[in-house]
Parts: sequence; C-alpha cells; structure tokens
Amino acid sequence: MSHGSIIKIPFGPQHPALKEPVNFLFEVDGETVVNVKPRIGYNHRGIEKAFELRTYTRNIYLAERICGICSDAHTTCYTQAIEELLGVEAPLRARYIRVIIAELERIQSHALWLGLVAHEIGFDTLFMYIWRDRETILDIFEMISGNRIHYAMNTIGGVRRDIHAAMMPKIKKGLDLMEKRVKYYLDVVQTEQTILKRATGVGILKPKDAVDLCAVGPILRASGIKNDVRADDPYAAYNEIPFNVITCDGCDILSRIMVRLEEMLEGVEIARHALDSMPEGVIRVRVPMKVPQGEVVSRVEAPRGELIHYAKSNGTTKPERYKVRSPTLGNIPALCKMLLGGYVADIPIVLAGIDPCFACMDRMAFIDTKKNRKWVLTMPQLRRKYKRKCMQK
Amino acid sequence: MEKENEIVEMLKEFLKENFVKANIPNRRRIFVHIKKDALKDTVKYLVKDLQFKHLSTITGVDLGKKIEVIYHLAYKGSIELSLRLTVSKKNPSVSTITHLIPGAVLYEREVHELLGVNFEGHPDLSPLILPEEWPEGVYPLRKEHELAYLKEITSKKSKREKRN
Amino acid sequence: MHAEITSLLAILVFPGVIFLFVLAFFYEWVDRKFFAKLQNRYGPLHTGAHGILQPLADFLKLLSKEDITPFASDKLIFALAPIFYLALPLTTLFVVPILSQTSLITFEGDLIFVLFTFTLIIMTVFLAGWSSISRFSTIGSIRATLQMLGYEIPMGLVTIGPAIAAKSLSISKIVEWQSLHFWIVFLQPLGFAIFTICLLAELQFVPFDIPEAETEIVAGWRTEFSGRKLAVLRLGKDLELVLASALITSLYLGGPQQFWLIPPIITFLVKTTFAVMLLSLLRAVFARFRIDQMLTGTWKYLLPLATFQVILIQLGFGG
Amino acid sequence: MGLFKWAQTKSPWIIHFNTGGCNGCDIELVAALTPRFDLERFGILLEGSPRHADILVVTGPVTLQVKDRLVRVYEQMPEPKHVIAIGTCAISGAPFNECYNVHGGIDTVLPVDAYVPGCPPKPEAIIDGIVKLIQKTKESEGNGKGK
Amino acid sequence: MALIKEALKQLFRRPATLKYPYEKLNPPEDFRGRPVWNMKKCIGCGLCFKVCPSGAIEMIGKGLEAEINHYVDRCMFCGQCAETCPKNAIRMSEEYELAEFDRSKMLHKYKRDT
Repeated sequence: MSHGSIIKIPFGPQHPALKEPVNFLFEVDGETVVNVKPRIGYNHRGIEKAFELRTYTRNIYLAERICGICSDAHTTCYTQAIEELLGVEAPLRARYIRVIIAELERIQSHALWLGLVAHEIGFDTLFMYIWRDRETILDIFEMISGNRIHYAMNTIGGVRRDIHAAMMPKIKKGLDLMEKRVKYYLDVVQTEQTILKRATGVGILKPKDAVDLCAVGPILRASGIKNDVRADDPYAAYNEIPFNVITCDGCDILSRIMVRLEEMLEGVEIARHALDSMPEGVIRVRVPMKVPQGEVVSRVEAPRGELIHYAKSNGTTKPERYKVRSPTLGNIPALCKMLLGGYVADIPIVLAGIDPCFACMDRMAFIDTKKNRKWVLTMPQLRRKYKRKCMQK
Repeated sequence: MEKENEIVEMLKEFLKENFVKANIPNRRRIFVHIKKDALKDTVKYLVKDLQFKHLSTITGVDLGKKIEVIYHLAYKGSIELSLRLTVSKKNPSVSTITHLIPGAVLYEREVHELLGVNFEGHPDLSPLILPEEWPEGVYPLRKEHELAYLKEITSKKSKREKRN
Repeated sequence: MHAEITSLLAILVFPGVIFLFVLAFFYEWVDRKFFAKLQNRYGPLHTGAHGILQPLADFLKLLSKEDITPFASDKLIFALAPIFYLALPLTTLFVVPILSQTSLITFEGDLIFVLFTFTLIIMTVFLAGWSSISRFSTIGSIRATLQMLGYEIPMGLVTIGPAIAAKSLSISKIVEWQSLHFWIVFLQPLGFAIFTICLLAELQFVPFDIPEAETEIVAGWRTEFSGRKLAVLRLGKDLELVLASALITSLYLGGPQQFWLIPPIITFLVKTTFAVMLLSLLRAVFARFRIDQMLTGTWKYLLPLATFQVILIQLGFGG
Repeated sequence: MGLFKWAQTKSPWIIHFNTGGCNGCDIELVAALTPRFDLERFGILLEGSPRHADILVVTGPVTLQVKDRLVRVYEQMPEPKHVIAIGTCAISGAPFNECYNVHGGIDTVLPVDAYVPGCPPKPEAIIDGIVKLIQKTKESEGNGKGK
Repeated sequence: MALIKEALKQLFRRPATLKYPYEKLNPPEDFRGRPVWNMKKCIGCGLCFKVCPSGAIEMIGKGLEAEINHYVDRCMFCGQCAETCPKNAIRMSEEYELAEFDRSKMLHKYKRDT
C-alpha cells in the first residue's frame, strides 16, 4: 500500500488538541500512520525525587499535584500506602467519604473527557453542554472541600473534612441531575451519525493486545476485559458497596465512550449508596510523624485506570523511595498500537480516547533521543528560518 | 490468604535455590525476593502458568551499594506480586522481559533512565536522557546525587543557553 | 455625470463595498451570537450593545497587530492571497441582487460566474496555505482542495435547478421569476438542502471544517497569518458568509422582494439573517467528518441526489 | 483612548500553554470558556496558533524540556503581546520547588504581565486576572500600535 | 442531528452564564481562599511554617515576637496551616480575586500589635 514517500508529522508539544505539552512523531504514508514515536518528557518535573526530600504530611499535597484531574486518586493511593506502613486504618466513615469523593471525581473526570472528545471531533456544542453540566459536580466539590479542583480531602489516617447532613440534599440533587444528563448523552452518542462515523471502528485494540501491552482502566474494559481495581483489589469502602464492572467489547473509541458513560451512571449509584449507608463516627485518627521501616504497594482505580504507588520507608519522617505509576503511562504502548494503521485525521480522537493525562505520567520521563534525534534537530532548524520580520514600526 | 500462600509455595518449588525469601504483608500482596539470574524463567512461569499477565510497573530502588529492581505483577488484577531482585551498582544489568510482556518496554526504559539499570536484550534501550542536554551517567533517582547537584545541572543548562 | 456619481456611490457605499463590510461584520456577530445562544451562553456581550461591535473590534485589533511574514514563505503569494481572498467574494456580491430585484451588475450567465469564483476562492486558500511553508498550513490547503473536489460538482448541479426553473442563468432573472411564481425552495426542497450542505463545505463550517480543524492542524491554512493579513482573511470569510446567505436567499428564498410597504432591502436582510442562522444551527449540531468520509459521502450520496434533483426537474417536477 | 487601543482591549485572544503543570489550571481555563463563565463575552477566543494570539496564558512550572518551546511560542506571537501566569506553580514554581527538573516560575523565562495565584484559581479568578490585565493596558501609555 | 432538539431548546432558555465581574456567587462556607493570620491568637509556635508544603510561610523571630510573612505567590491554598495551627489563629478567607501585576505585592506581612 506504499504510495512512495513517508512524511513525518510532529504532533505537539504545543497543540490545540492537547492541553498539555507532549510530542508524538508520526510517520505517515499517504493518510495512513505507519509509525509512532512518542516523546513525552515535557511534563517531567522530578516528583519522585522530591518525595524523598519532604515529610509525609507535605507529601500529601505533592501527591495531589501529580495530577489535577485525578488528584483524589493519587492522594487516596498515597495515604493508603502510608497508613499501611503505619499500621493504622482510616475510620470507616472516612473510607466511605473517600469512596464518595472518588466517585464524584470519576464522574467529573469522565465528563471532562467526553467533552474533550467531542471537542476533538469538532462537536463544540456537545462539549459546551457537557462542561456546563460538569459544573454541578464541581460545585459539590467546592461545597464539601472548599476548592473545585485539588480537594485536599485525604490525609494520613482519614479525611480532613466531613460530609455534613446539611450537604446531603444538594449532593443528591446534583447526582440526580447528572444521572439525567448522562442518560441523555448516552442517547446522543448512540444516535448522532457524525459521532458514530468518527468513533466506530477507530483505534481498535484487540483484547489480546490489550492484555499483552498491559493496558489499564476503561481502555482494557472497552476491549471486553473485566478488570477493575475497585472490584479485584477493594480499597477504602468498596468491599461494602455493590457495583458492576462495566465492560464493552467493541474495542474502539465508541466502546470507550460507552464504558465511560456507563461508569458515570454506576458512579452516581455508588455515590448514592455510600451517602445513604455512611456510618457515623470519627473521620480521622491521629498518626505519628515518624513512619516505621517497611515497604508497601498501594493500588487505586483512578478514573483513567489502575494507579499504583510503591512506598519504602526507613523509619524517619521522610520516605526512602516513592514510586508512582500513573494509568496514562500504562496505556501508552496500547495507544501506539491503536494509532498504527489508522488515519491521520483520527489521531486526535484516538489520542484523546485513552484520556491521556501527561501530567501524571511525566513525573518520570522516557525519551527516545537517538531515534528522535533526526526530528528533534530538524524542527529547530526549520523554526530558525522563521525569522521574524516586523513590518510595523 | 490461602491463595497467596499457595502462590508462594509454588514459586518456592519452582525456583528452588534461586528463591531467597518471600513475605505476605497484607491481603493480596506478595513480596518475593529471587536471584537475578532466575528472572526470565520466573516471569515466564508466572505469566504462562500462574496467570500473572498484567505488569503493573517496574520500580527501581537505590539501596546504596546495590540497586533493587521490583517487578509488580498482577494476577487477574487482584493479587499484586512484587518480584524483587538486586543488582550491583557497579554493573547494574538484568535481562529484559519485553518478549514475555510487551507492555514492559516503557517501564524498563524508565528504570534505565532514572537509575541506570541496563536491561539486556531490550529492543530499544538507547540512552534515555531527561532533557536533551542531561549529562550522561547522572541518574537522578540514585541516592548519591543530591538535589542541589541536580539543580546545578539544571541551572548550568539554562546559563549555557543564555550565552548562545 | 450625475448618473456616474450615483453608480460610483452605489458601488462604493450602498449597496456596495462599505455596506457589504458592515453587513459582513453584522453577520459574523449574528453567527457568533446565535451559535453561543445554541450553546446556552451569551457569546460576545461587552463590546457595544450585546457585543455587536465585537467583529469590528477583532478586525481593528488585528490591523494594529504586528504583521509577521514567515522567513521561509513565498512572500509575494503570501501577501497577495489575503487580498484575493477578500476581493473574490466582494466582487461576486455585486452580481447578487440586494437592493432591488436586479443586482448592480447583471449579465446572462452570472450564476456560472459565481460558481467559478467559489472555485477561485478555494484556489486562493490553497495558495495561501501553500505559500506559508508550514506543515499545518500545507495540510490545510491540501485538504481544502480535496474537499472542493467533493462538493463542487453537486453544488454546480443543484444550482442549475433554479436556473432551469427560471429559464435563465442570471441570478437577477431567477429572483424575478420567483417573485412572479413561487419561491424555489418549495419547488426543489432537495436542491435547497444539497445547496446548503455544499455551502457549509464552501464556508468550511462544521461538519466540513476539515481544512482548519483546530484540534488536528492548529488553524489549518491560516496558521501562519497574523496581523493585517489575518484581519483581511477574516473579513473575506465574513464576506463569504454574506455571499453564501445572499445566494441562498436569491436562488431559493425569492431574494429581495417588496411586501406591501416593506422595501426589498429589508426582506433581503431578514432572509439572509435567517440563512446565516440556518448555517449556524447546522454547524452547531454536527461533529466534524474525516476528509475521506467527507469525500466518499459527497460522491456517494450528494452527487446522485443532485443528479436526481436535476432529473426531477427535467421530468417536470419542481421546474 | 485611540480606536486601536479600544479594539485591543475588546478583543484579547488567548493561547494556552502548559509548561508542565498538573492540569488543574488548564482545566479551569477551559472551564472558563464554557457556558458557566463564557470568556467569549469579553471577546476572548482561545486560538490554536501563536500567530493569532495576543495573550499567552501559561500554566505550570517551567520544566527544562518545555522551556525552549515556551520561548519559541512567545517569539512567534505578534506584538503587542502579554503573558499571564495562571496558578501558583506558574508564578513561582512553589509546590515543585524540590523537583530537579523544574526551572521555576514563568518570570524566570518570560516577562510576565499578570499573575493569578490559586491552585488552581477558580475560573472567576482567571477572568478577574484577564480583566485586570485589560484594564491595565487600557490605562497604560501609547497608542496601542505594535513596536 | 441528535442534538438539534436540545440546541433549539436553548433558544428559549436563559444562558447558564454567570456574568462574572458584574454578578458574583458567594463562595461556600468553608472555601479555601487566601489564609489570614489573626495575630492576637498567634503564639509563634512555627508549626504553620514547618508544615507548609510549598514554603509559602516565613517566620521571622520567635515566640510572641514573631512576624509572619505569607507569600501568596507560593501558596497553594491547601489549608494545612489552618488545620495544624494549635490556636486556630489562621483562617482560610473567602478571598480569591488575587491577581496582581507585581509579585512584590503578593507578600502579606503579619505582626502582633503591641
């Protein structure tokens, strides 16, 4: 199918489809992608090293700032790990609150994602509607935690703020609204021809590849594999709440959309159940500053998939080693697989399909300098030619 | 905890003298320490026979004189087995597992880049350097590099640019 | 002498250049405002009353900005393309009746001339993008040309419909015929639909904004333009919107007609505003097609439908 | 106030650049564009190409890799241009002080016209920052023409 | 065309927009805005400055004589200081419109009145 020359198209690091700097180099034959080389160190900040230099309390906020969309997942994972090292367990009420916050976060994250996907395919109206409805959840967050994003709810040994009875009606009202709207969007997505045209059969990831390439979260579930940390490895209060693991076997973008939308509905149900069955009691236990020696692996189902933290302590107030693997990094090999053989015009939607969050991923970098050198050098050369010329004085 | 014990027993039997130690700190968590040379066979055994198909990540830890590499494998998403081995810091190398688990490509690169562990047989283990001008042989997550030193590299880079 | 001054004024001021510029700004505002309203928000609000001066502010601001010419670009074409892009729809608007049922300039076959300029506009787009020597602009311009291959022929075919009905290739004659008989939209609804779809593509509106798909290729063929050139390009685009709505009005909605005491210019404005809103509405409720889907779609569905429309007219339906 | 000056205050187009932040500010910036806050009321459009933009909105601490890109994007923008640093880490890089790959605040790289603190700032705070910046340009000297 | 009904419905609905600078919503009760020190209560224990995750708090001097400098440009409004303070001398205010043109204006100094 070769039509002769292979064109190299860079995508990013500053690109309207990406709200974050990342770079993909695509080798394109005609309109077909034949090779993908990601280069995603632009968000690398070196957080893992910083973890070793800060006290456990200060690290909560650093963990939160690994990612702005799934901040609660990161702090839950972090506090769980440290609690396990300390040998304490958060009170049950705190764990219920964690579940509620996690599910609300999942709803807002998926809503955000669906909006962005709509934006990728030029469907701005849908994007605007979804983001308008998403504000409901953000208002709830602002009420509970005092901030729209970065809720700072988790702390070692529990949660910082309680959900009072006075807040219940507003939360429930918000959940009802969300449920109604999500059902509507589910209908829109399945009936709007232009969306179906763009999303069906695009970015195929076969179940076998998904497993081999260690994909996580909704990507894996959209390939028909039942895998959810909440169910398989319950944390917080998930073992006490009944819920379904949503799967879809379309393996394409449409099924990823469906999985996420269904998960939002499921999230509404979980949050409702948790709100109703939340036990009374304290929300946090006091913990010592020093953490005994040990190591722990902590896993959480973030909105984007399995999040895993590894902590090693050395008996001081600072960790010895802290390792974070965010879901997006786990999905990158799968992403490259999905992009191969696809159309150039499908790149943004496929890329958006994994719900990339490079902020999470790039605490560690991986750059293939040698292979990319060709491009890395040509781009500045090209740009140097763009000498600015001021016509106005 | 039955399943966890069972897995440890099976591993013990499979590894024989390559088995160093194992502990089960919590439900669904297993830490197994093995000898370096047995890695390939162990991972193959885990993936093919014990259904540990999902590699969550690979962690590298600097222990001072040695570097520890930990493979976090998941059994059908539930039991997380951390397979640990140590390599010497002078010649940190271990064989790759990418042919068994293709998803390990990026994790191995990451450990290679940040801790300088060499994965033998990795398809594409070209120098993975943080910013383009990051000096070779400086692995930021190794303990011997203080933050001040790393920051100095950072500022040097900016100064050089300013001169240009 | 007097007649010359009047015709000069007609060309330069009303209903000529200045009037058309004002109209262009007005319709951009209508488009943006209506689009925002559909999305449950206000759109421009604080620039003038209800933001009506927003397009003017954008235009003036861009005029005052620094004008950057990329070093690698083909400077001559890069500088000329925006001017052509502005001039083409502007000149074409003179053959469309605005003030009365006859346009400023009219000749037998001006419909063909309009179609011809539509093609030329795309060629200008192609040159503009190509001369920038930037990846995104180049891709954008290639896509614009590819897209033209899709919609140009169906558009040509359906515009023959009104011409056959009115038995003339002159837009003014078509308008005249409609005022004596029916609006052609009632006779050829299919043709109207196809024509609107083609205009969406011509205007590069969603679902056919493929040449300037922001999330794929930044701003497409316009990526490298800044300052004055961008201002001119935007004005050209607005004029194209005026042209499109004016064509819908004159070919299908009866053009500027006199209703009792209402002068034709008012009916023209009402009808064109309606046409702009229709285009806006359509661009709000679709997602973007992929370039190959667009091409196959137009060849597979639009072209046969357009042919079918022509056959219908030949058979005596809607003629 | 000259006509051009008026136009400039009424039509500030923004381009968004994330220099390695956590995404929080980016989301809030996009949220500011959506119906609830609707930045288009002020004539603000989010542009993709730096050539079209007047205000560079930067979020996140400057990581080493992204620094050159940031400068390049800034250089591609036509005069007159402004820079707004959104979020605490864009202002001072503070939460990421101990991270080795972080360069610091935006003002270590580019001249910044307005700072919007918050982690992340509410969309209202972002609007407030942009409106304050517009106010400042309105009051400043000059006829608004580019340099 | 699945959205057309919904889109047309919007024509008869008030926009969801909050006309922000002209109309404001009050932040909720426990909003985390700029922290404010009440120096009458402060005993200068220095816990806030030790615990601050981003080093936004500076303490000059010791005990009751201590002066507190709060750098808004470094603060990430997490509220850990307010939570840690043993005397409840720190309150998270509802102030969020903190945009400035000059970083030097973002330093808030607190000193005990004597």
